Amino acid sequence: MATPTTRPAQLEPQEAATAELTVDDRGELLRYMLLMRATEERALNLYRQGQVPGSYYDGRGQEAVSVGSAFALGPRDRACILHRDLGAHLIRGVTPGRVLAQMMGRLGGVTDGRDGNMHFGDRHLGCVGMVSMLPDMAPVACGLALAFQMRREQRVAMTWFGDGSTANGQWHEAMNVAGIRQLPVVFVLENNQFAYSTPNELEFVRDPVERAAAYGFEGVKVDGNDVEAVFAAAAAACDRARAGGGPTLIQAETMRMHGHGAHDDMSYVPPELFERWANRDPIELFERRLGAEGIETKSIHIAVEDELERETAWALAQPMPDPATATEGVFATEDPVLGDGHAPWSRWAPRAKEGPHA
Amino acid sequence: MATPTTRPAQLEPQEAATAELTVDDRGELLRYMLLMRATEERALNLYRQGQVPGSYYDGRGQEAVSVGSAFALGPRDRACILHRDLGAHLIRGVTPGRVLAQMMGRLGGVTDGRDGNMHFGDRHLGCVGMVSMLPDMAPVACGLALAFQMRREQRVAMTWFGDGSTANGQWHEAMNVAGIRQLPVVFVLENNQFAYSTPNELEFVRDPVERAAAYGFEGVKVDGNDVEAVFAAAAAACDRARAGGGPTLIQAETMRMHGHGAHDDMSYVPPELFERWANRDPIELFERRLGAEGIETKSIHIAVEDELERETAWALAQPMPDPATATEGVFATEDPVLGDGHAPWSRWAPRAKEGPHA
Amino acid sequence: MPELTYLEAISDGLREEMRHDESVFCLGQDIGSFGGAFKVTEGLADEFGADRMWDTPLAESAIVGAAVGAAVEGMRPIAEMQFADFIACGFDQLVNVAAKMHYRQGLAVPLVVRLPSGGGFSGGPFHSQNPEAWFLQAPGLKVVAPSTPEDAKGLLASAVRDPNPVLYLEHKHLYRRLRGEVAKGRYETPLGEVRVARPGSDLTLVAYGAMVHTALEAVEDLDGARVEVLDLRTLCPLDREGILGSVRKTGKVVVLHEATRSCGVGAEVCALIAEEAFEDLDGPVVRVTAPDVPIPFSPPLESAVLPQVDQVREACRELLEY
Amino acid sequence: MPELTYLEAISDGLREEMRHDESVFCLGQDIGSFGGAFKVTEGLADEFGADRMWDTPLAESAIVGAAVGAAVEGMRPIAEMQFADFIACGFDQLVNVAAKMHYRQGLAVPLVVRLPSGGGFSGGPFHSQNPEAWFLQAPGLKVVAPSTPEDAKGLLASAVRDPNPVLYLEHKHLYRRLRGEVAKGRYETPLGEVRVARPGSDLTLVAYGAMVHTALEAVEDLDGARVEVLDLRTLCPLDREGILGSVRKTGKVVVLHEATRSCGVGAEVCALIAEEAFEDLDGPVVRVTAPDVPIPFSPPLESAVLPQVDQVREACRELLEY
Ligand SMILES: Cc1ncc(C[n+]2csc(CCOP(=O)(O)OP(=O)(O)O)c2C)c(N)n1
Ligand SMILES: Cc1ncc(C[n+]2csc(CCOP(=O)(O)OP(=O)(O)O)c2C)c(N)n1
Ligand SMILES: [Mg+2]
Ligand SMILES: [Mg+2]
Repeated sequence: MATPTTRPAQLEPQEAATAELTVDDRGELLRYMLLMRATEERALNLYRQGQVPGSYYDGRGQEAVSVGSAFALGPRDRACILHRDLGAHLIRGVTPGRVLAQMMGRLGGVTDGRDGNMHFGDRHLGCVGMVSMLPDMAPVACGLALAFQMRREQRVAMTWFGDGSTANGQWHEAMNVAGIRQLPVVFVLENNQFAYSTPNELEFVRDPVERAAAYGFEGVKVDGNDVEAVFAAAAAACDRARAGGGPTLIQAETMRMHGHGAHDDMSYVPPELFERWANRDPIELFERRLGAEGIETKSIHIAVEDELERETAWALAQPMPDPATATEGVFATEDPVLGDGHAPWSRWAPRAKEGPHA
Repeated sequence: MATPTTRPAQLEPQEAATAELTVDDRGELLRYMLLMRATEERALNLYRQGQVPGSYYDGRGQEAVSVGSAFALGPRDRACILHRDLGAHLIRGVTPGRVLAQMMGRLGGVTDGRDGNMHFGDRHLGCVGMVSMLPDMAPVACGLALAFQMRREQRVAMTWFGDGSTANGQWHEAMNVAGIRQLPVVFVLENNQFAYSTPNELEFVRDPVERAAAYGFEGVKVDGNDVEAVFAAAAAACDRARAGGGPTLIQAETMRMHGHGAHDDMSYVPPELFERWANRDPIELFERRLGAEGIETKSIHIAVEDELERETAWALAQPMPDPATATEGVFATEDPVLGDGHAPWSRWAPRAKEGPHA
Repeated sequence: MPELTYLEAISDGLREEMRHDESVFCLGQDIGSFGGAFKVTEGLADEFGADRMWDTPLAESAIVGAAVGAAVEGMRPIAEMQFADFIACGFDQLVNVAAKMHYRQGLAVPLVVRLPSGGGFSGGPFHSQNPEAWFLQAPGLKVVAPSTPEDAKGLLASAVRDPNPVLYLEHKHLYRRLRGEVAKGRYETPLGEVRVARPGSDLTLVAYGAMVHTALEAVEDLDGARVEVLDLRTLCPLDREGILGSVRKTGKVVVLHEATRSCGVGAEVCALIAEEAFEDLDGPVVRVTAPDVPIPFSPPLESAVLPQVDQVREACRELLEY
Repeated sequence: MPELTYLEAISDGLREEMRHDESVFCLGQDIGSFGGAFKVTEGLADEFGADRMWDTPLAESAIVGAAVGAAVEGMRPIAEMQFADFIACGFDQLVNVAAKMHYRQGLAVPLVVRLPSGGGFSGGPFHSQNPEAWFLQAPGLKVVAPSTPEDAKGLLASAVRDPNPVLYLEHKHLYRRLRGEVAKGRYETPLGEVRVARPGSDLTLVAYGAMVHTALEAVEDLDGARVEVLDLRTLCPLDREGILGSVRKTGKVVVLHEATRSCGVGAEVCALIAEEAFEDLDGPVVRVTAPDVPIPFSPPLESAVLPQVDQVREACRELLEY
């Protein structure tokens, strides 16, 4: 039944070779992108209705990056997911309702109101939640990979960061350490052209992907709006890492199609630049490709819409946390609990029969 | 009277072209290397005699790097000098006696006993003293260069660091920022093969000089035991910086011929490696070259020996600081005082008639 | 005198300093044409150019380190952390390079680091912190925390002119909620002097930053008690005499801050009083602070953690009755 | 029981933990075949291999960050800072990532960071610091500071087994100067409990780390006064009841530490006492600490700054006479 994809552009042949996607897999890729967009649109509405306290950040336009890359992960792999990468959370198994509850600071959200926005990770699903300081998860991902390497487990740690983060010292320390120990870690650099209002020119002189070679590992650049290209690069990187071939830096070129946060009107973005990327919407691009191959996608849209309605209702029914619990849990009394995540790619799991929501 | 040197090996022709050394200049290079070695030998003796509290670190075998590079600086340039670079201090005008007093924690030392070892810089001579945290002076040097750039002054900031320091996040942040703003800063990377006991293989996968291109500026590798090669690279880098051409990373290959500190027996250094470099002593190499050109150096040796005797006597005559002053000066009451340094290269100053000790 | 918000007062102060002295410049993330995450620097890039309003990359150590280098070369850099929380990423340059420079080698480092700090608006664990106490354990740094628009401008001027590294804590929650009269032109509010925000003789309530307003609200009508509210303004160096003088008069003291409890500035103030004014004390030295916990995001949790007016009132009342 | 130095006790503790549990490993600069800057880890690479004794590059954030990642995956990393002073370079990973992990997402981070700290041997401003107080202002971190070989080993075991990030301050000046009996095999000294280093009833002298020995020496013969010396052992969480119980008994307290004064651990202890034991106090709560100044290099300056036996004796005597 497996239908190999056409080889994505911009990748070395041998890298794409390992990544086989079935028609169902491709449907899943679309579904997760749609689910990410729908969830974020819903969250933005809730924000505008005053249901989301604090600020609101999303990954509009970047759906292909987080979905394409996280889709390559196996259940026992681990992920440190960043603020534009809701798709990765969904793939690991976080339900949209929990995301919405998280944004609203409610119980049932991933952090039960302790943290907000995208600052979360479900430890039961193999995720270590990001902190705001960027890119602090890069060294942490190295530590996860170090544990795998020391225990001789064929597992991978994946983490994401933006173009802005590459200027930070922790980025360098992580890259260098990953190279020296040839750690099984995959770094996904989401170049969405800006760090808040700061354009690439003020962040670096040359593409950070070029640094990978100097750190002693592979750097590949992919079209971040082509979900299959991102997937292929990620799958190749994961395979390499699992085989003891060390880290990979994947630079995915994309564009942040919303403001840095909901408060940001993006006045600093040149309209031509915005237009150019608006014509390359990752979901539209992918649907067009699927359509050209005669693959039906309407049912996926309907399923996602239904799911979102149910999930939103669920989220809105969650209570706020009890103030009396505010000081609990500063210290742990038990050892780490890091469970396995969902891994919807058909390589990892037989397609679930009950429906798309694994 | 100016006798141009033969062009040093390992450098691009256009880079060496600017650096003209007279015979007297070359004598000065030798003199500073001898003075550095003699001062450090004396300090080590004082340490062994119990006159130097705390630890003792030196730059044995690395004389060509600090002397060759600092010699290219002009008086109004600024320097953040590191722990293997006594030669640079001497060139800026710190007398050996003050260095010895510094090591012994006495008044008259550069920090009057406040700090020890090589943790100093004479602000009156355009130096900002290093801190122990490596390589914290790299961002500071960028800040000095930023001031020059903002004020449109044709001045250069130079700083040094070891191979080990290149693994640190601050190194990266400084390189990246220097590249983005094309700051007039010269980075001298002293690769002495080890960071304490840690060999290059555990510090990085590829030579850090290769990273320079990715940061958007020149990286050059020189024989760090050839004082003229180092000088030529530094002079070219300074010229480039002054002309608005941005930063340079000079990787000088050398070897730390003493332990990390006086307590360290270097048992981790493979004897062959040590031997190989022992045969390439920078002072001997240079004297041999001068000798082959018929240039006399004996008088320099004698002058250095004399100077050291006088300076040591002076240092030993300095008192210890008064404990009552220990809590003074935490806060400044006046604005920064950063004076100009000596610049013995004949480009900067007519050769002083009175003798070699400028 | 014009009425300005706390935020406008800071902007105004920055503009005055930059007009007054060419060597003053700003650096930080998005502070240039974007005007900063909170729009404090809005318009400054237009007036002073991109060079004096450097949009840096995301690199706090480089920001602080470059500020140190520029400062020793005679510039007067004002670095902005996008949130005070990010100072943890530039920490080493502050506590090891900037703080110890003058003591070690007599070289002054006139820089200011602006720290938009504090919570109260669901910023969560990484956008609500009050990191001031760390810097009292790093001799060589000064720390100020204005509570009014007037002081915001005046303390900024003093911080910029001071030859030392000064951490300037501006409370985000006051930015647009607080207005007050602010004199035009340059003026300086001296460092190291408390302000009596409300005079009194029955109890001294010590606070700083946003908590000064919580304090004032709490004691506005406390069964007729005359509570003196001290606004510390400068946290380092502390105005020891200012504090002790008030306590000697009242004999009772509550210390209030938003930062977490252990080893906070409140601990220092209490220790100072317990040592130097013991004989004048008519009751325990009481602290009202956030407990030792990260600042949670969700409103009910956050308000359970941050000191509230009622809590302060209750603490004062209890001590008054002691 | 064998007599070990303080340093040998730490080494012994590391060896026991690594033998006992395969998931325990060490990382840091030069800790492998070289055995660490102070030779604390000497021999461990021979026994456990280079993989479990990782000679890292000079990158403190990566060291702490990698330890966090490995810890949440079920390893028990022990990171070494070459000197405690360098923790400023890995600060952010500790206070923002490690400290807040459990509160935010219920994920435990069982890591230990060893901090060779303290002065007394002309280490100068960058090799003599005592950074413990910073971490009390970063909820979620535990902090221990053993003063004896016995506790050095026992607290290390507890720190390694604890599911939280623990900062382990080992005082360099005790390494080879102090010997004591240390039991063979594994044992744990519980976190959060003070030790009565010397019982007494006239005055409580609170100390930790190397200063416990200064304290004991100072009160050995104090005109017959019975001074109780409390060794805090754990600085976070503080043993509130242990401290308050002693003060309630004696009514007088001197708090001693080597770290600088403002917002130090001593400030917290004094504030705690001034609030919770006010009624039991028979005199001011006195601190003996380093003043707020970087630790100078030259011996006469350094000893003027670090608390000396005479100073402690004088402070106790004065308070006893109060
Ligand atoms: C260490 C640190 N400094 C500053 C910030 C404030 N900040 C939040 S997001 C952001 C821009 C990040 O840009 P980038 O890495 O490109 O990620 P993007 O938001 O574009 O996905 C900044 C500066 C931060 N989060 N961390
Ligand atoms: C941030 C930091 N971490 C650790 C140290 C401890 N330390 C002092 S020197 C040194 C090795 C430095 O190696 P390198 O940069 O190659 O300089 P070298 O001494 O070889 O000249 C280390 C690890 C330090 N000084 N700074
Ligand atoms: Mg970006
Ligand atoms: Mg080296």
